[in-house]
Parts: sequence; C-alpha cells; structure tokens
Amino acid sequence: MSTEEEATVEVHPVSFPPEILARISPELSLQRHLSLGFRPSLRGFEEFRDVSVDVGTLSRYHQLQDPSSTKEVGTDNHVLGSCVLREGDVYVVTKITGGIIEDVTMSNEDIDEEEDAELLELTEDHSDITKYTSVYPVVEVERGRMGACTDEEMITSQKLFDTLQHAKILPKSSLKVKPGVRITNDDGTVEIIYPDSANSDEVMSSFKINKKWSYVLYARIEVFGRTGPVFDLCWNSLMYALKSVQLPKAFIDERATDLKMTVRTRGRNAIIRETYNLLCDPNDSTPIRLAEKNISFASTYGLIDLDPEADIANLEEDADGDEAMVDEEVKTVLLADIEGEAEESSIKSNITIVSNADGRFKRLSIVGGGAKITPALLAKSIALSKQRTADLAGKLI
Amino acid sequence: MTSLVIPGDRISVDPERPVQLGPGMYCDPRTQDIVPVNAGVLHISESKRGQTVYVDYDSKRYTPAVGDLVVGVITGAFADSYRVSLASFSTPVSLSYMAFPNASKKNRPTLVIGDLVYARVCTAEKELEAEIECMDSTTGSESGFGLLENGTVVEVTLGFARHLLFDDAFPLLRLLAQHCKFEIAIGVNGKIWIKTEEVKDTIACYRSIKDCCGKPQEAFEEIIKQHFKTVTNTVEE
Amino acid sequence: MSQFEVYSPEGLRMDGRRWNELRRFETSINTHSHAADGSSYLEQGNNKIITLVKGPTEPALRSQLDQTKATLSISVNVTKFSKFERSKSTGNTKNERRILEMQTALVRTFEKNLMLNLYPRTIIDIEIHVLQQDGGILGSLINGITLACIDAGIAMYDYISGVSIGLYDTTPLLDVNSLEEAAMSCVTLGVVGKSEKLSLLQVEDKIPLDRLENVLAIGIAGAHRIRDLMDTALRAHAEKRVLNASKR
Amino acid sequence: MNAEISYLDNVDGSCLYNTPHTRVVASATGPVEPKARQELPTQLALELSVRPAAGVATTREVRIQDSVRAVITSILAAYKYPRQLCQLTLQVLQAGESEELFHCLELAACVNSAVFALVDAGVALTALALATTVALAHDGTATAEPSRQQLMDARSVHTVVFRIVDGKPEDILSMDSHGDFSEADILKVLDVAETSAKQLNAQFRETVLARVNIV
Amino acid sequence: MAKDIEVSTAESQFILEALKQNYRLDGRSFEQFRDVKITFGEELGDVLVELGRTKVHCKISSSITEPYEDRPFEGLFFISTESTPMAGPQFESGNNTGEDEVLISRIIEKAVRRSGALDIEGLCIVAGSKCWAVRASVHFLDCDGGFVDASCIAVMTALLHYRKPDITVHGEKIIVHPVDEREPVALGILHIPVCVTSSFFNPVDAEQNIKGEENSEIVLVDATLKEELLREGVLTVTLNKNREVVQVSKAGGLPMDAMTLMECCHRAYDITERITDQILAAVKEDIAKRDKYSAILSSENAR
Repeated sequence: MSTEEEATVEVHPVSFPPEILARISPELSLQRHLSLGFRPSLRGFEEFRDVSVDVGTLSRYHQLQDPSSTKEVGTDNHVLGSCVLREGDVYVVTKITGGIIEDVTMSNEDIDEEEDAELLELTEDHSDITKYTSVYPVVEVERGRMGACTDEEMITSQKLFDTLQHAKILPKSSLKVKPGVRITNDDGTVEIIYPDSANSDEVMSSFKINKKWSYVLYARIEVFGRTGPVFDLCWNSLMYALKSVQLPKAFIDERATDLKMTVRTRGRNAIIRETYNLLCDPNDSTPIRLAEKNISFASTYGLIDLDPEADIANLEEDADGDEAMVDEEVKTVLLADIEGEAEESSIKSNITIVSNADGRFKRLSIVGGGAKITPALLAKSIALSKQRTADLAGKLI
Repeated sequence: MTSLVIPGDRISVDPERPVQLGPGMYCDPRTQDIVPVNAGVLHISESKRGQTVYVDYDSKRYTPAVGDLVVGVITGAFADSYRVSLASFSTPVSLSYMAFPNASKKNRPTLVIGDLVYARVCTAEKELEAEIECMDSTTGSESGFGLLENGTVVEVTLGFARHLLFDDAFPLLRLLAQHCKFEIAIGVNGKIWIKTEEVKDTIACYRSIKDCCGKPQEAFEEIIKQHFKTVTNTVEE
Repeated sequence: MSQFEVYSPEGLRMDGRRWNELRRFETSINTHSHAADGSSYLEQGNNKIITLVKGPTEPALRSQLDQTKATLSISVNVTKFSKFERSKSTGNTKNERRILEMQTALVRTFEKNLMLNLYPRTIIDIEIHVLQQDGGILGSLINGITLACIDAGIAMYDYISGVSIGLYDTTPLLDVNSLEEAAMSCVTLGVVGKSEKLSLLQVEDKIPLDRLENVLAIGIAGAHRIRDLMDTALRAHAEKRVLNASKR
Repeated sequence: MNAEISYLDNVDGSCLYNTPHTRVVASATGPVEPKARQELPTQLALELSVRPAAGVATTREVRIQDSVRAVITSILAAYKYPRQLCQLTLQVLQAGESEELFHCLELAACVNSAVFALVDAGVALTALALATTVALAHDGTATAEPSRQQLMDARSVHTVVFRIVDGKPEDILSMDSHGDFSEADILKVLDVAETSAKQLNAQFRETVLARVNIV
Repeated sequence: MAKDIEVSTAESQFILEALKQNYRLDGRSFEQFRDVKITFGEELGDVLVELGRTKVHCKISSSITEPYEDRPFEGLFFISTESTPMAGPQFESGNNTGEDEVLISRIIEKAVRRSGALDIEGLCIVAGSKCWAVRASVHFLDCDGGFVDASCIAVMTALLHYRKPDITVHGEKIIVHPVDEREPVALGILHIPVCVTSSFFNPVDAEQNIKGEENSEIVLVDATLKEELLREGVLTVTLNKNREVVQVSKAGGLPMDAMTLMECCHRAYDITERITDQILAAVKEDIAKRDKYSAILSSENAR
C-alpha cells in the first residue's frame, strides 16, 4: 500500500480570487458570473443602467430661464443647446454650437418656398430625405492624454451623423435663416426688424435680399469614464441636447446691404459685392423646431453563448468525476446595455436599436460573428428597446 | 472523388475514422468542425490508415510546407545562417550554414546576398520561422540543391509550378526542349529558374513560360513556337 | 512685374548683367571645422548657403545600414527668413513636398558621383542651410554640396556644378535671379565636370521644344565656368592649408 | 452583379466587382510579414483600407471600413496564420449613390468584393459572407439592389450580410439599417435579403468555378 | 515604399545582358511605348487607363466653394494621388512621403496643374465669392511601371471627358441646374500635356559612365516594373502637341549626355502626338455615344 501512496501525485487545480481571474481571463470570469445569473457589474441580464440628464444648463440662454438671475445672455458662451447625461459611472457632455452658411440654390428646388409648406413637411411621412439635415458631431472619448482621434471616435461621430440624417429629425427648413434688418430710425435709435415682427412688411420690402442662409449645427460630445460602447449614450445625449437648442436670430445692418468692393489682381479689375455681414442677435432667439415624432432613443444589447464548462453548477458535478456531459443545446443570453471590459471584449455579437415612442425604428445595427442571432433574440431586444425608449422619452421636459 | 468546394461547404468525412487534413482544409479549434478554407478541387482519398482530404487550389502567395522544393533569394547573412526570401514581402526563412553538404564549423558556405539557391523546406511550423536546407539530409549529398548560377527567374502561379514539377504528362518542358537546351530548377513557391547557353533562348523560354501560365495545354505549342521565332528574327534584323 | 524690364534692347538684364554672365560666385571652404567633417559657405549672387558634411560615420539607425555602400542622406533647411517675405508656413518646412522633392533629387544626383561603395556600412549626412535665396536655388545647393564633399575628403568621380538658365523670348539668360525666375521659364542643370553629361535636368515651365537644345548648350558652358571657379577656390584653399601645415 | 477575378497583377488576389451602379476594386495580399506594430502573436492581422471614388478618405470611409472589418474577421481562419498580415484594400471606383446621404451600396459592394479577393488570394476562410442592400419604399415594397433613385425615395434602407455555409445563408453577420421601419419590416427585409443572398451565392459559385477550371 | 521587391543578382545581370543584346523581356523595342487602353465608366469624368499591365483610374468631381482670397478670379483645382498596397505591397497605405510617391505626385502636379492645362479662370463664378473647385482623384490600381505616364493620360482624359453642371448667375445668386435638366458643360482645357518616361541603364561600370568618351548607356522608353527596379536613371519629359516642353524631370541618377537627353525629348514628342490623338478620339467617341448634342460641344473644346 505504501508504495502506491508514493506513486500518487496530488493535483490541485489552480484557483484565483475573482478580481484576479477577471484580469487574467475576462472571458472566463464573465462566463462564471453569467452562470450564476448576474453580470460582472452585478446587474441582471436585461437590466439597464440608470440615466439622469441635465439639459440646457451649459447653454448661453440658460441664465434667461432662471428668473432670479439678472444676467443677460452670455455672449462669450456659444453653446446653443446642451446636455449632461450620466449613465452608471459614465458622463457624456454634449454641447451644440452653430454657424451660418450661404445656400447654393438647386434649380429643382422651389426657389420661393412657401412658408406654410414647412408645416406640412413636418407632419408628412413621405417627405424626401433631402429635406432633412444632420448636425456635425465630434465625439471625444476622454482617455487621459492628447492625440489624434481614434477610430472609435470617428466611427461613432459618423454613425451619429448618418442616424440623425436618416431619422429625419432635423428639417432643413427649420434651420433656414430669416434675417432681419437693423435700421437706424430718424431719432437715432437702433432697431432690428425681423420678418415676423408686426411692422416688418414695409421695411423688408425695401431691402431685397437675394441670398439665402442656413444655420449649421455642430455637436461636441465628450465622454468621460468610458466603460463600454458609447454610441447609445452619445445618441441619447444628442437627442436631449438637440431638444434644448435655441437658434439666435440673425440680422443685416441696413448700411451693409449693398456694399461694393473693388479688387485688382494681375492687371484685372472687378467689383465684388461685399458678402452681407450677417450678425447674430445677442438677445433674441427662437427654439428649434424638430420633427417631434421622430425623436428616438438608442439602446445596445450583447448576445453571448453560455459556456457549459464555465458553469459553476456543472463544475461541482464534474468534480464528482462523472463524465455526464449532456449534449445540450447552446444557450444564448441577451445582455442589455453592455458595460465593462469583460463584456465588451468577450461579446462578439451585438444589436443596437434606435426607436421612437411609437415603436418605429430609426436605426438597427446588428453585428454577428459571435453568438448566432435568432429571430427570438431579435424580438426580445426589440421589446426591450421599446421599454427603454419610453423610459428615456419620459425624461424629456 | 473530386469536386469543387468553396470555403464553408460541408464535406462528408467519416467522423469515426482518423482524418488527415491537407492544404486548404481546416479544423476549427473551437467547434472541431472540418471545413474547406479555400476554393478549389476537393480530393478525398481513402487508405487503410484513414482518410486524406485536401483542396487543390491555385494562388500566388507561398506558405512553406515541409518537403517542398523551393527557389529562394539570399537577402541577409547572420552568424550561423542566411536569411532567404521565398517570395517578396513574405516572412523570410532561414538557411543554416550547416545545411550544406560537407558543412562544418570551418567549412562555411560562400553565398552572398542576391544569390539564388535551390533548396528543400525542412521545418515549417506556422508559429516559427521556417527553415530550408541545401542538401539531401538523409544522404548528406548535394542532390542538385545549392547555388543557382546565372540564368534567370520566371514567376508563375503556385498551381502552375506544381504541375510543371509533378505532372509528368505536362507538355511544357518537353516542348521547350524541342527548341533549345536548358537547365531548369522548379520551386513550388512559384519561382522557376532557367538557364540556357544563349541569352536569346533564355528570353524565349522566359516569355514562353510566362505566357503559358494560365493557358490551356493545347495552346502551349503555338505560344512556344511563336516566341522562339520572334527572338531569332530580332537578331537577324 | 512690368515696371522691370527683364532684358533691355541694349542687352542688359535687371541687375546689369549680359545674357551670358554668371552672378558673383564666392566661396569659403572648411568654414565649420569643429561642427562637421567638411563644410562650405557659398554665395552665388544673393543665394547664401551653408553646407555641412558629416561622415562617413556609423549610422544611428539599423535601417540606414547598407552592407555594400554608404547611405547618403541630405536634409535641406530653407530658413523662414531666406526670402524678402517671411515664410508664413507654420509647420516644419522639411515635410513640404517641394523640399522633399529637392532632397530626393540631390541624393540621387550625388549617389552616382560619390564613390559610396568605398564606405560600406556607414552614413554620409549632408545638412544644408539656406540663409538667403534669390533664384536658381537648386543649382547653388549642388555647388555647395560639391565643395563640402571635397572638403570632407569623400572620394568622388568629378565635380558636379549646378546652374539655372532662363529663356526670355528667344534669348537664354544664364544664372537667373529670383525676379527673372518668376518672369520666365527656367531650366536647372547639374553638369558632371568638364563633360557634357547631365546628372540633373529640371524644366518646370513651358519652353518650346526646339529652343531646349540651345538653352542646354548655354547652361553646360555656364556650368563649366562654375566648375572652374570652384576648382580655383578649392586649390587656393588647399594651398593655404598646405602652407599652414608646413609652417607648423 | 459580375466580378472579374484576378483583375490585378501585383497582388495575391483581386477582383473588379460590378453591380449596375456601383464599382469596387478589391485587392488582397497575404499572408505576408507584418510590421512589428501590426503583429498579433496568435493570429492573422488584418490591414484594411477603404478608399472613396472622389477625394480623400474621411470618417465616412472609416465607418465603412469598420463594418467590413467586423464581417471579414468573423470569417477569416485567422488562427491558421499566427504573426502574419493580410492587406486588404478596397477602392471604390463608382459609388452609385449620393455619397453625402448613403453608404449602403458601397458597403455591400466592399464586403462582396473583399470576399472575392480573399478567395482569389487563397487566404483561408471558414465561410463566405455575402452582402445585399434592400430598400423599403413608402408603400412597403422591398427592392434588393436598389438604384440611386430608389434609395432616395426609400423609407428605409438596409444592408444585410449573411454568413454562407454549405451554399446557404446560415446566420446574420451584420445588418445596418437606417430610416423609418417597423418590426414586421425587419422580417420582410431579412426575407428579401436572404433570397437575394442565395442568388448572389449561385453567381459567386459560378464565378469561382470558372476561375478554378482555368487551372 | 515600405519594403522592396527582392530581385536576385542573377536576374538583374540577365536583364542587363539581354538589353546589351537588344532584347527586352516583354519583346518590345527600346523606343516602344506600350499600348494605351482607355475605358470610360458610367459617369462623366470616370476613366480607367491601362498602360500594358499598369492600371490607373481617375475620377473628376466638382463643387462650388469660395476662391482663395489672393486669387479672386480663379477657381480651385486639386489633384490627389494616393498610393495604396493595391498597386503592389511595396506601397504603404497612407504614406505619401516616400521618395517615389513624392516624385510621382510632384511631376503630375507640374505637368497638369502648374502648366495650366485646366483653365482655372474659367472656373470662377462670381469673382471673390464663388467658384468651382475641381478635384481629380487618381487611384493607382496596378503597378507595372510608368505610373507618371499613365496617370497623366488618365487625368487629362478625365478632365476632357468631365462635364460640370450648368449654372445661372443672378447677381449674387447662383442656381445650379441638375444634369437631367440642362446639358452639363465641359471644362476649359488649354492644352494636353503627355508625359513620357525614359529609363537609363549602364552596361559598363560607374567610372566609364562618367569618364568614358563613348556614350554606351542604354535608353528604354516606358519601363516595366522589373526594368524600373533595375534602372539607374530616369527622365520624364512632358510635352504637348504645340511642341512645348511643359516639364522635364531628371532628378539625379545616371549622368547622361545632353544630346542623348535631347533625343529622348524628340522621341517623346512623336509619342505625345500619337497619345494626344488617341485621347481626343477616345473622348470624342464616348461622348458621341452618350449624346449627339454634346459631341458637337466637345469637338469645339478639344483644340
């Protein structure tokens, strides 16, 4: 007997505390968590992180809304709309700024578009995609150092741009500049007359403005404390921010309406009409008009196959030395709102859905390659996304 | 049994018996599925020991496999080995100073950068640098390996080179031989070294081989005749 | 431009030269004896150029190591104050395509003239600083490098002399300055020694094909004169050094 | 669709991919020696670049690149080539769609041409991936491979990539949808796309068969 | 270039030896320019040029923008040349500072843009505020030598083939007419530059080349990739049909006798004449196929 004992080598399985396992093998750690029915973040499979938003506080018009403040519009502040969104430990700061550009007319566009056509446009389902525009987003994911933008930042920016364009939320007509004219009255007072003000007709008719301008909106989206995919966070934050945008009114000085300038180069002369100097009204602004019913919110889902070998329950069975591995069907679980490195790196298949309050979809993005995407899982994520949208839409003031 | 396969196709192999996977076949490390990974002609053969499966496909990029005969260019020399390129831009392989006939610590080979060698792949592990040798390692003799002097190199597709080397019925060499005397070394890495006595013959061989690559065998004779005619005419002019 | 007459009916150019006259050509050799192995300072008209040759030395990077010959590297630094109007470009001028092209052209010119195969596994580093430029800059750079390389004692087959020729209507004007360069089409040559061989030839504007030959002929003659001027300067410098050495 | 395989000479595999409106050239080279910073210790690294027909690459191309990369990496037998590199370059010659608004036709053509080029180069793939674009009009009709005008008039546009195993669409590798659509629309689109993918697969087989037979 | 194609000593010696005996590998004579094949895409200004096995694609696009402040009467014209590993693995993606890349793009720039082949004053819409910006995007698809020559043909053919949308100017206001509404208009092409590249080989040693009396150097027109890898010098001459030298570039390399270089230029002129005719004929034919009306316009413009 004793010789036999000597020949026996005892094998101890190497074991690691959970936090170390999470670092050396994030995938296994994730699978272990999942087999117990919860995620590394201790959330349930279909549980979202809480979202809180703070809309418009960074905007230049914010002080005006505060009755206690005596301040005027912050002229150094160029933010037209903003949102600070917090989801879990991630902060997303979105600031929307704007500029004015001159339009080039395409002849197939109606040159004198009627104003009331615009209202129609907003309600009309069949309207043309070219009647809508997007904002130019720049996403910046804070990573503690400077450097050229990463692929993720570029891709997210482009996705935001495309999605907003195709969701038909921002009609071009609501970005049209309706310039007023600043006139100096006989008594020396300066007054700005806008097309929509009461006595505008006589003044406006005396200035024939040939050019057309539009606002362009830029969104700067900064993500702090990134823990996972950021598209849904950025999109939601952009939605809230966009809702709060106020467009400043713009005007032309009457003296600058017909300035001419002579240029000479290399023996040639020409008169160049000075481009009208369009100025923004520091005080007056109008809220932006959006196609309300298309406002939608994004959510992300990950799909992962459960690894039976990582199942802690199975592990104990195996320890009994019984090779009772049943050839069971692979079980795929759906995880809402991917968070953390383990989930992000191990989950190869994911679904991103942008949907509005009516349950219509504006964007659907599926990336496969990992767990197989079945119609059932797709339906499940769609159902979840509707809930989530309703939840997020409720936060709109 | 032969048939065309495309990556992802299911192939029927008996899962109970051992299977030997050749080029173009892959065993997925996770699912253990056996799938073809290249598009080409599937060959399944049965033998007593088991089944052999491979896909015959043509390509331009060579990956070393043990036993292959190759033509390489010396691109570097180190303390105990040469660095040899079997295809431009591919990971170079190494040729030990000891992999020559009669090599010893004192008796070093005298190849220089830019030389061409005919060699055999002796180790090829995908994770490691492949090695080639310029001798028959069983007998230690030269057996036609080693430096290829003068002549030139024609680059052809790998499938064409294999036909040229292994297919005895392939008519190209026989047809060339009708026109001139030549020395040839065929590398399955798609490099064919050829040398004749006269430059014009080498030129004709070069153009013939290049043109025949990718053409049906029936066309070879005419192509070759044409090229030899042109080179002779150019001289007369 | 029209207030200047590029070439007067009397046959005089803006700076008073005749059509076939070179600009003032003054050189000093071994100007930076502590900073480089060979150096020259060249004034060709208002072009002022410092050239430093360092090497052959051991290369700092492995990629610069060539088993068979020396690696030649040339970097041109055109200072921002070298023109009347300060250069506005904020970035590093070294990455401008025009400069990169010039560097490549110079490397390829001297690669064939220096006997680089005598210095395997080394690097020869040539650094050029253009303090002031006034037309025909590429030609002057060539002259500067030739002088500095000879000073550094690097084996070379022959002198290479560079010069630019303009074509005003039908008259070729030798060794153009910047005003002339802007007003007409110019050809830049790099000529090997006393031969008719061209190492470098660049035409950047339209020239009638049938005039080109004439322009080349004038250019080659001018380049030969520059070669002689460089030769005289080098010999004078060498004599002085030999004298200094024998004094000691 | 038609594809000219081995269109280019200097790369290992290539393809000129034509659909009625979109043209893309794809080239694949590999496995080759990677630069030190590209090298992956256990698998094949993929260097992918998408170039637009006009101008220089922008974020738009980076985005297309990202989608193509996701698809290609899931079909590459990457572990067969440790410490090696595959260069894949996709040059759009003609977008066939309004470039400011859409990228779906280019994306589909890029995916398909890339697969062709990889097969031509003999880089190991575990399956095929084939992409189709489907446009859903306002009246609910679904059109596979829409024209420029059909895209403009569409209520929603979808690009679907299927993994093709044993000649049949097996599962979705990627889906990229924009516009306005319902749950039922998604199923309809998938259905149309699947039929279209089957057709594509048949053409693909034919093209590849023709290539193999040359040898 | 990232890495080089490896050529063995035996191969390079053989090619040189063959050249000494008057043979080129592909069977051409030394002065022979490869056949040029021009094909047009579906859109205007979309051209594929094949020079032997070299393939270059060029696409023209245009937009309305503001002119440069110091040049209010001129439109904008850009040529973008970017090489990718598609042309061959020796090209690095996104690296345009390599020696060859810089030389190629500079020569095309000088040959086409700086020589004023495109009438940029004609691109002016409203002086100082609106003008056309025309961009030629050159894509190198396959490299078998002669990138510069092929690209130049591609850019010029595409420019001749392109039509920009018609516009109406009402004072400050510009109306762009879509292609289906009004016949688009051709660009103003002032001359057609054609590049011809000659490569030089030295059959003797370096010293003999520089010091020797006889000029034994070998001159090849339109080298293939293999020949380009082995050449010791290169000369690119750009000419137009008016017997004007537009650009000459011999950036160093093997010193060559001035008379030999002049011969290269004269030989290039013969090729230029032929290629110019081919370009014009190809454009004319394709445009005629598209529309009879526009065919009349193009023949007027293509002087």
